Amino acid sequence: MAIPLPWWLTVAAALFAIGLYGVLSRRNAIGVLLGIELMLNAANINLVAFWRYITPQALTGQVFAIFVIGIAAAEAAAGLAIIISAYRRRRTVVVDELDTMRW
Amino acid sequence: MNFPFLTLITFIPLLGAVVVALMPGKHERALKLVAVLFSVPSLVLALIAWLLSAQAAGEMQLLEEAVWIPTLNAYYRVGVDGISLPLVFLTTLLTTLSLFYSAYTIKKRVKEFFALFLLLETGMIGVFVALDLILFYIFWEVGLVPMFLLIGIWGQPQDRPQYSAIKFFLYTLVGSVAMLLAFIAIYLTTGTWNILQIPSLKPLAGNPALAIAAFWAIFLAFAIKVPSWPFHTWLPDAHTAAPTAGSVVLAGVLLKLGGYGMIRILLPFFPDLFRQFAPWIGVLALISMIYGALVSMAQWDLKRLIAYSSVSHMGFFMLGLVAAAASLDVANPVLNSRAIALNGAVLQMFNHGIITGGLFFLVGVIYERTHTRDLKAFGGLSAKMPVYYGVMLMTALASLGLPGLAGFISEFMVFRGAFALIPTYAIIGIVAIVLGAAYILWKIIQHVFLGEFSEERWQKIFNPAHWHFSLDMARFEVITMAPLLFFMVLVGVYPAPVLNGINAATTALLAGL
Amino acid sequence: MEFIFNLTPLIPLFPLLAFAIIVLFTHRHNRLSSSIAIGGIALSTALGWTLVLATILSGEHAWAEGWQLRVPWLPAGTTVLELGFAVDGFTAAMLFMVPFVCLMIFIYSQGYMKLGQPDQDPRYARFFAYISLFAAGMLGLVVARDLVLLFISWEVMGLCSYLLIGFWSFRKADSEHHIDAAQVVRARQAALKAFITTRIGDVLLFSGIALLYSYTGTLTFRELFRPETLETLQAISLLGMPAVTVIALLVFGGAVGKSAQFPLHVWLPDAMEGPTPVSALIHAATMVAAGVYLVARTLPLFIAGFVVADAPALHWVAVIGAITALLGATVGLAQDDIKRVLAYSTISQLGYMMMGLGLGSLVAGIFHLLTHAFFKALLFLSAGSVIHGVEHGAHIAAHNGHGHGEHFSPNDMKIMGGLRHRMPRTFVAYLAGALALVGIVPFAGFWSKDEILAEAFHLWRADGTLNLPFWVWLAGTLGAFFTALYMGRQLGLVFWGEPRHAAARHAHESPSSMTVPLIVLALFALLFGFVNAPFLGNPLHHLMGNVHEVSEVVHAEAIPFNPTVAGISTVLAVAGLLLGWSLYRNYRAGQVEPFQAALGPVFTVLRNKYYIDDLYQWAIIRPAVWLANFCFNIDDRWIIDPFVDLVGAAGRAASDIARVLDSGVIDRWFVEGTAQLFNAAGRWLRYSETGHVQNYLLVVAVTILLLLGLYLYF
Amino acid sequence: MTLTQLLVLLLPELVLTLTALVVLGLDMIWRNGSWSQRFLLWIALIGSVILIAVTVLIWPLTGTGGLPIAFATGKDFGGDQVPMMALDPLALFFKLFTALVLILVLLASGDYVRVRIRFRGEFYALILFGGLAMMLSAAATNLLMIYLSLEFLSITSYLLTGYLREDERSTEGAVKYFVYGATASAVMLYGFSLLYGATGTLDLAGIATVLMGGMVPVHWLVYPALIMVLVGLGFKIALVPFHQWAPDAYEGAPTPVTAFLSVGPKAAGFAVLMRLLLTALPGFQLDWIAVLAGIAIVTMTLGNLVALWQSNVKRLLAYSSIAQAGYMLIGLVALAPEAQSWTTGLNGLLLYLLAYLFTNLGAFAVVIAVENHAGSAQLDAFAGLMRRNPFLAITMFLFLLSLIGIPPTAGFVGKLFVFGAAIQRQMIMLAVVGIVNSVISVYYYYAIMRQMFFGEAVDTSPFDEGPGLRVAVGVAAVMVLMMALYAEPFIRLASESVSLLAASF
Repeated sequence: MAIPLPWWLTVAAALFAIGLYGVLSRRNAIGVLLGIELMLNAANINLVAFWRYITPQALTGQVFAIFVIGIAAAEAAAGLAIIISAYRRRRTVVVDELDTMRW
Repeated sequence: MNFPFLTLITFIPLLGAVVVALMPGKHERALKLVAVLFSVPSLVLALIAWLLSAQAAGEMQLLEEAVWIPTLNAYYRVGVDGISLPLVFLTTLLTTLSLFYSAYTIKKRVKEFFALFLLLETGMIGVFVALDLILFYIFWEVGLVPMFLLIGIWGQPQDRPQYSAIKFFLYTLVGSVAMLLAFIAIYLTTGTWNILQIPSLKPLAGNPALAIAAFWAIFLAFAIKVPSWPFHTWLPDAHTAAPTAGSVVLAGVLLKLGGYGMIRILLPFFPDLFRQFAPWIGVLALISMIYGALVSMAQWDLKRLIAYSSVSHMGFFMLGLVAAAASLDVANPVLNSRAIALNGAVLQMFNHGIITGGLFFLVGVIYERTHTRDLKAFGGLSAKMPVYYGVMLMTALASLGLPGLAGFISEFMVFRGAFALIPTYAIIGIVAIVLGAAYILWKIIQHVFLGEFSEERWQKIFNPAHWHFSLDMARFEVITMAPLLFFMVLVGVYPAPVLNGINAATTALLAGL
Repeated sequence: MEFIFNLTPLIPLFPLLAFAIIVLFTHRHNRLSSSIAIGGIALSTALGWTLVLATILSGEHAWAEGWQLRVPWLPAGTTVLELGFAVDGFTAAMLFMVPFVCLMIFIYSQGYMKLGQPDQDPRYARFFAYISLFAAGMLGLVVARDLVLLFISWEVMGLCSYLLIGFWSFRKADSEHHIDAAQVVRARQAALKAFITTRIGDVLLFSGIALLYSYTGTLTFRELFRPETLETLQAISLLGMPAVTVIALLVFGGAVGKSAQFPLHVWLPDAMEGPTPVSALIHAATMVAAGVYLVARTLPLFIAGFVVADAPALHWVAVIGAITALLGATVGLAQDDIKRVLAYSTISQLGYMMMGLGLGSLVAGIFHLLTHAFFKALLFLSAGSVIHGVEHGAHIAAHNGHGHGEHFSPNDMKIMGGLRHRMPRTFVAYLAGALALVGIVPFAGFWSKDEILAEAFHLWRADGTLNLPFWVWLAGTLGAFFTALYMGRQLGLVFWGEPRHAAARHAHESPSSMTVPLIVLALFALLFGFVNAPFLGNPLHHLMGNVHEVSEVVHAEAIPFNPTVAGISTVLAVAGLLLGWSLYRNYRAGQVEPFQAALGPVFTVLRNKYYIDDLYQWAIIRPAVWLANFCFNIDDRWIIDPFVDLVGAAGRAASDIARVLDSGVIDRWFVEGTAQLFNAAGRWLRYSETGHVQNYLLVVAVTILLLLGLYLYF
Repeated sequence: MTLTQLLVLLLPELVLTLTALVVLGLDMIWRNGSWSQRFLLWIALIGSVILIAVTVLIWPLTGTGGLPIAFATGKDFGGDQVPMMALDPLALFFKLFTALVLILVLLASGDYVRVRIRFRGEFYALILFGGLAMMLSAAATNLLMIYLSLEFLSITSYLLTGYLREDERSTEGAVKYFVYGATASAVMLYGFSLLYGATGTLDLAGIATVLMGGMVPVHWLVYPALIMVLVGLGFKIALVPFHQWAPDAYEGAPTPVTAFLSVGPKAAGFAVLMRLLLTALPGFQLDWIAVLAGIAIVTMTLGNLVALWQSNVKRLLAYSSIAQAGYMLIGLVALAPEAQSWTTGLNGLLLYLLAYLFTNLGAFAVVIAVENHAGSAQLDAFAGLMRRNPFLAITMFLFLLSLIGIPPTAGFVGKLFVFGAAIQRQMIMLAVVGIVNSVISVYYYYAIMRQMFFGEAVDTSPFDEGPGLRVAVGVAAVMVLMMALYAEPFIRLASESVSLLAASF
């Protein structure tokens, strides 16, 4: 109880920003995927923190976070599958090089 | 429910289009025959309807009404009065003639041509009979599409048909979407799409700015179609590129859609605004008249020349309309002057359809033989093709407004009204009549028919192997022209039968504004 | 009696039917066609003369009031514009002349157009169709009850005029030897010129009619001329004048065009390119008189309309008439073409008629119209006979090996000479016509011209100052002298002296089918003047003098015979005739013309018709064509120019403003420009789609920041 | 609510799930490439048809107010019953909508799948699952449910996009789609978390109640949350500037998938957007209307302008569908639920969606047919189509007209309603931009028309489109015409579907 809500939120926001930065800057697709995970986790921190500080009587935030963790796993699985199939075809996981379609 | 004249007139061609589309494409003769036959019932019914209704044409006749989209308060509502009857008849007549003519001249993609043409007819007639804005708009656009394809597919390659087609399409679309917004705005204030009812509800009366915007939006749509200067530049291209029958219908009917809209919708919906802006619209009319005539005079392409003459002639129409709208006085003799001006405008549409339609057929006659429209390539043809000369001369003279032929009557009435109500405009506009004589006689008659006939030059442009009919006008061409010539003389000599209905309707319309 | 009048519409209808039948059915049968045409006009003549008789017998009331028939024609709001036929004394007078002269033309044409000869004109039937239509127009004009039918007929005649002037404006080079290529070009230009020039007048008339209809709601003569109607028209102000004045001047504009008055007279001499005597005759005897007829019909308007105080619109008629009379007579002095001389003579005589009307004398003007129709018809037909004879002579000469292949015009008086021996009957007829034209007692022209001059003289003396009638009289008298002078010149050149060309040497008399109408017309030229001779009590005056009495402004009393006027003009006429004849009767080929020697540069001006044609060419036609091309360029040139050229054109634009307008302003700048703009925008925008997904996400991130920023800002 | 009741109410979802599972199961039983596998398509189709029947069947159950569907009782969640979904008219509309999408896509995909796709059963099952996700998201009334169903839809879509594993473009499109989509949904999730923080509840109606109460300590969080949620939904709908994945994904994906993507996720996105904004955030109307109006204008304009330069029909239609979403958004921006008027904006949106469904799927069906035959979806593959297959050319022409909005086609009715709404709200500017854009759009639709009607084909032999495509195209064409000529039932359906939503606003 010693740590006030804004602190948690700040951590979450920082995490979100780091994740977004990772998404925007990593060349490796796996790195991008990790950035996305960070962003999801930032949201999770928010959800849990809000639950704890605002509606502790209901399980809402916590449940949501748990679902998000599950979804994140599913998403990562799907993403990795796609990235692998791209890698098979192109022999690269550098996102920048996937630019045959443009304009 | 009485006999559903208008529904049948409108939709029999559509049925024909479907039948033609479903027929096997191999039997071209059968296709052509079926197409022509499907256009005839509408013609006959339109004539009967005209004759039946001419007496009491001041009111809407042959009304049919059915709920169509209740939530939208849209009805299938059709009816005709003295203003629309001649135009409906004109449409059916020109379509039938066009199909008949095309049966001899169209060689490629026959099935599509005839199906599209019948579809076009439905769209055009629909506009003239629709009394519901939604229905009106739908028919308005239905006519657009087949014409677009007719120009694009059957146009002459050297005339950039695709460019012309899309230009036509875009121009019309710009106007019609603007019009659509205005219609919606009108509906939102009146709660009805009923063309007859809206005027009494004073659409947009509470919102002057919006009313002005709506007025000009609708005007734009119709002015493009008419076409008024400076919205006319699609017209010469479209006319030039279109196949003969397409040009005929384009000039003969499609331009009338705009004119009809101005009379049926713009004027009754916004009589005050129309009067307020009449000076400006009048200027557009004058520019169209004179500019169109001048540009015609400078043409060396026969078809373009006639296309520009349409700009000029529809300028006369606009002048008549402006004269009729320039005052809201319903006391005699002002009402009479206004009625005469509007009669002239309506009759000018009818006459222009007959005459310019005929002129385009006649251009087709020479073009089918020589595959050129260059005025410099001809000369002395009256010695070689005397019948053609005679028919062309008569049509051209009707076009320049020779008394005794149709064009004069409407010009006379337009100017009669204009001199009474907007004399300055009339005085300036009179120049266009002289110019009209100049381009028609100087360019068409003199360059094509007069002068020395040169066998050598003729051999260069005429290849007998490509023409299987007689050198002078073939029988099918004469048959095509005959009804048009008949109407030119009838209206010119004794206009009362045609005008009685128009007069009743315009007088009622103006008195009710 | 009423029954006969009810047949009036048939008068124009007979020739109209003949026209329709020829065009639709019999145009391949020459003899049948010409017979139908002659039959049609003969029926009209018979009926017309019956009507004349019936009118005369009906008594004075019928002469003034007339008979009428109305047909509802044009629904106009709550009223209906009617069209109708009417016969009164004036109409009767015209009906006596018009169908008969037409009949003469028809008969003469049948011979002249060489039916049955090997090189007959293949357009023989067409010719008869045209002149039938012409006759229908002229007759319709005469029996019109209102301006509507009048204008329709008026324009129908204009059309026929166009067709007949341009009759030889096309040919198949291999089969039609009787016309040459130059003739084709001339005919085609002349036809166009005639139509457009008269069209200018027509448009003025059209405006006048439209205005009249606007203000009064009627176009019937009798209703228009009611005093109250005229007062209404006087009360309305238009362009700073009473409306009636403007209308009268506009109507006169129509007459100026049709009757070839200055300044719209230029088409008439060129109109002589039509088939030699016949269309010329139309352009001399009958149709061109329609303008005079129109002014006479609408005379009350002219009197009621004042340009300024005390100067009725009518004065303009007199002034223009006087100018035209002098102009035509003087230019006639310097022409070589036998028909052109007569054409200018026609212009001049039409001027006389206008002078007569301009002085307010309906009868004087119309009387001259009637006599002129007969003697000018005679002159033209005789001239046709002369030309025919010369052409024939040329054939013989060519046959004999003289002047082989040499180009000459059979109309050129300079090559003629001494024809009185070779063509005696033609000579006599021509002489009769000339004497009538010059105004020698007792030929018809003397009586009618004298009445105009006497009218002017009378009005002058009644006032006493040097007023307008004085100048009119002076112009008329001078004109009479010039008329005599050019006729003397013509007679001398054509019929006296020695033949100056092989063709003239071998010329011989025309066949009797042509000379018989000449003799009939010569009789009329001699005797017709007596229908209004003062010593017979001015019968014509009684017949038509009162047709405008309803208007209460036209007063028609016959002017008594004035020996002074008659004396002066007769002396001048005889002097002129003798002078011209004596100077030219021994003219030799190549010699400098006596007039040229005497007049010097003035002669050159006359020969060039006062340079009016050239002036029009420069001041009107060229600018109009230039303007047309200019507009065309604005609109159209961009199609011819590929779009790329715009760049180059824009570069030159600074130095040449016209070029900017050249390049399709509307289309290229507004239509194409918009399209180009969208296209360019699209082209530029699509590069945002880089294909790099992280760029896309950057856009998202920036958008989020932007929207948040906006939130904070507000 | 008993379990039986719950199952009845969830019948549509259950039908679809079962069908998908059956397809998957049979796919495992029937050897790959065996003759029997063609029945998979039939089973999927039958399932979709049953879906329609079931939807119609349970329609009366919803009553006037709609039924909440809760999966857990209140005790477990520490409060009263917390409904996750609703069975209200809007949800039912989208169930119907989904069924139609599925039927048309499946019909159109038959030949394409047989030739190009190895694992047919999985493919059909994924499409069915995609439909399921659409239905769930359209019915969701809880942020959690919204997130779950949207993620479900997304993951299905990623996989479908990358389904042509041998195809460079397909995999590349899938990667981009995935990266973009995952990021966008993460942003959206963050937005959800903020919304939750600001209100303390995940229930949409609850959020509204809290916000209306005015006792929210962190009110300022709502707007950032709104923006972030918009990112996620904008991605789904492909609104500018969250649209950039769309052209690449559309071009790369197997064409039937492109057809599905162009309609399915977009519709789902709109459904969620409507619910979220109208149910949860009516109080922030001014904020989101302003933002969405701007987005609508940009979306229409950019979509159309960029489309002018495309030479691949799939990509062209991708941009076209971006622009179309812009028009639809006008309906939401100009909503006027309080007005007793013919157009509430929202019904216009639904009508437009419906029109777009038939039109766009029809157009893609034609593209599939051409691609099946010519092997490419470049513009020149359409050359001379009128000669080669008039049926396809004419119907394609009809679809293009409908996309432009020319009567008598469905697109006209859609435009009539959304522009009508704009004018009703005096948003003339929006309407004018809309019509200017529909004129611009003619330019690129014309590119296709020109090829079809005026273009000279190298290969002029006629070809047959196959029965499945013929039915798909035919049905779409008939519906496109029907919607204009017999619009009443469609308008009624759309109006009733939004009535509840509008009433809650």
